[in-house]
Amino acid sequence: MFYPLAGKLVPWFAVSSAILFAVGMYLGFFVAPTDATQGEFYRIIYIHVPASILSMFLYLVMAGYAALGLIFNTRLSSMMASALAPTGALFAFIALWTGALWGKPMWGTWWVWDARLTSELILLFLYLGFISLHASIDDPRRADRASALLAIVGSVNVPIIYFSVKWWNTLHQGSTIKFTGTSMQVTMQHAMFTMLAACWLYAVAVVLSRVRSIILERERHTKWVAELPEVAL
Amino acid sequence: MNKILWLFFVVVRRDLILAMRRRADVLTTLIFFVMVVSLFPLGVGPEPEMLRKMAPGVLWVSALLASMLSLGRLFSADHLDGTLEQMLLAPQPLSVVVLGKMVAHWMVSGLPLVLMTPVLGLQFDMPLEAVGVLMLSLLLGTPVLSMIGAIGAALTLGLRGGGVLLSLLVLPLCIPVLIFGTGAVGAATSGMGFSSHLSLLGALLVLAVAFTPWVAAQALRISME
Amino acid sequence: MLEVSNLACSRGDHRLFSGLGFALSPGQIMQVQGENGSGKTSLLRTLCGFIQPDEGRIAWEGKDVGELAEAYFSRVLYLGHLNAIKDELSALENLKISAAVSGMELGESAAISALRRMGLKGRERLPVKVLSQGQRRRAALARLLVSDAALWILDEPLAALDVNAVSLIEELFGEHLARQGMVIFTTHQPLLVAGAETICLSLSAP
Amino acid sequence: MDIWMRENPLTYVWIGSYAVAFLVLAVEIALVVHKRKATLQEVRQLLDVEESE
Repeated sequence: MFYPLAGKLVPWFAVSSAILFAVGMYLGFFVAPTDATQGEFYRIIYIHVPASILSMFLYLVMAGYAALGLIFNTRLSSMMASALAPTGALFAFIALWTGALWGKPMWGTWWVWDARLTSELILLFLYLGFISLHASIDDPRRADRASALLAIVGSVNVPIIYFSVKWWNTLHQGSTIKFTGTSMQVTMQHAMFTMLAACWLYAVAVVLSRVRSIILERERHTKWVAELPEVAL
Repeated sequence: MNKILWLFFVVVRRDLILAMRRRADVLTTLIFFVMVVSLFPLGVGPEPEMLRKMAPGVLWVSALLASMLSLGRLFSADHLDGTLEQMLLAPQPLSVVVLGKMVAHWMVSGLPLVLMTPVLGLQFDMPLEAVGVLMLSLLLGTPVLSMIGAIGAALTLGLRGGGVLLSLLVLPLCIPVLIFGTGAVGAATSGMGFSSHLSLLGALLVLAVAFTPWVAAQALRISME
Repeated sequence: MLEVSNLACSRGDHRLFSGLGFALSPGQIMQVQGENGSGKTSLLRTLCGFIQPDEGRIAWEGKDVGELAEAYFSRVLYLGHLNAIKDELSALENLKISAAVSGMELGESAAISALRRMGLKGRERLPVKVLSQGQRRRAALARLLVSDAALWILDEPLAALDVNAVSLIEELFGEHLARQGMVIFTTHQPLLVAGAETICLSLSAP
Repeated sequence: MDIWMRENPLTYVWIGSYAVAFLVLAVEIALVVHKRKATLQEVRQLLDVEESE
């Protein structure tokens, strides 16, 4: 059964994520050198880039789980999909927030209609749509299936949206400002990958513990839930 | 094949007759469109230069909002009186019925907007050529809005607060249509070729015709449980 | 031939019925009984394919209904609590359109004679919104007269009908069974069909 | 604000993005923990009701 396994795994993921966060921050702030053109500000990318990568990837994972749930009618996949959505939305939010903070010293304004930022914003809208559709349907099975369909439609649309936004952007601005023109130094890469791994592990830990609650909620009428030690307390 | 076409036309004709009997609904959408478009100059000021630049965006966004407004009724009226259940039992694929309803919805709520465009374009002092391109882009783009919107309408069928939720779900998905639609007009006014924009819009339309009826049919089956 | 085995259905957390099985052969009629909330409507909607059952199988002439899909739908006529008629249209238009949606082209005269038999003479062309509840139900039930479906699934067909109309429905059921049709229905009123024994299926709240 | 930002880039980066990001994550963790507690309690209540029946 998935529930106890997830319960055992959560602390491991949580602890290793915390360690990696600490290591990544140390590398990012004390080991990695100051960037020649962007000064200290570039250090935002250690949180910005992992957050935006994760927000996009989690959407695909979510749509994948949702599709599995829709096609094979496996309830666990649907529960995973709905557990993934809030985490993905938060990462999208962090990516937007840090992107704006990075943009202020770099471009002199908080918000630039840059292709990446705009796509990220639309991604956040898609997450919010998924969450609110799921929340407004009372019947859990219909909620799972309807939002799964939405997630799939969204994931098909994401490339089209990205392409169109990018195209629109080049049309209006001529050239976009690149994040890092020069190749990154090795220590920067190390810091980046450590932070990325930390975010990954964090996402896994949070999603697993959220899905545990969802399982309990959905299966509260079954016998095995009644026999769980933490319930019997 | 013939039976499929026949069912398609039956559904289109049915929805058109119903729309004719309820003209007020159709008119409100159109009036909403005209009003929103007319509000923009009041909001940003009457400088012709700026208005001319803004016109395609304003008209497109208003068309998007107007089509959201009418989408709520696409399935819900039939859901409430039980006729939708009968359509689920049609002996031909449900996507045919859905496509029929999409087409009828567009003819009732999209086409009038396209026809209204020249008048509104004059309000914004748009050059004649740009108005033509705008009409063309709306002609290609509004069916896509109806089709994507139908998926949202099917998903939110019978939910409380369905109308707002519908916009929340559908608007992000409509962004590419908006971009290519306004892009075409922008390109035309700045003297560049606009055919690439229009062909991209056309490609979106083809994609939408190919996939959205099926997706919306699945959504309906989910929502009707 | 409709065969149902080990059918289970639930709404939300609530299990409506499980382990339900029956078979209905041509010429047979079945009444589904049960208290309010026992899942009668859900059962009928499941039989129509609107609701996916949690467990179990519904087979039409030996084949799974889910695989038959449209081929099965063309054999079914369903009338739910809702009349499935449009207020803005006349009874005649409603009948013709619903016949068309179910894949049948219906001539004007056939439609009019069906409506007349349902006791709507002189009201065929009035918009349905001016008719009374009972008359609307009659307009909806007129579909029974023009349909060629083998399986009728009717949810409370007698609601809002007067005595004359009820005996007309009994007559229609008799004719349909004589044509080797099948009927599944729910009702809270007594209904007698001449020449056929009604099978009873009781749903009890678990 | 702009001047302060240029003079203290590291503080800006820290407070602006990392602190906010970690705050967001901390809120999420708190919500998940809370949800876990609430669900457990709900399930227990349900079982109590069933037992007393």
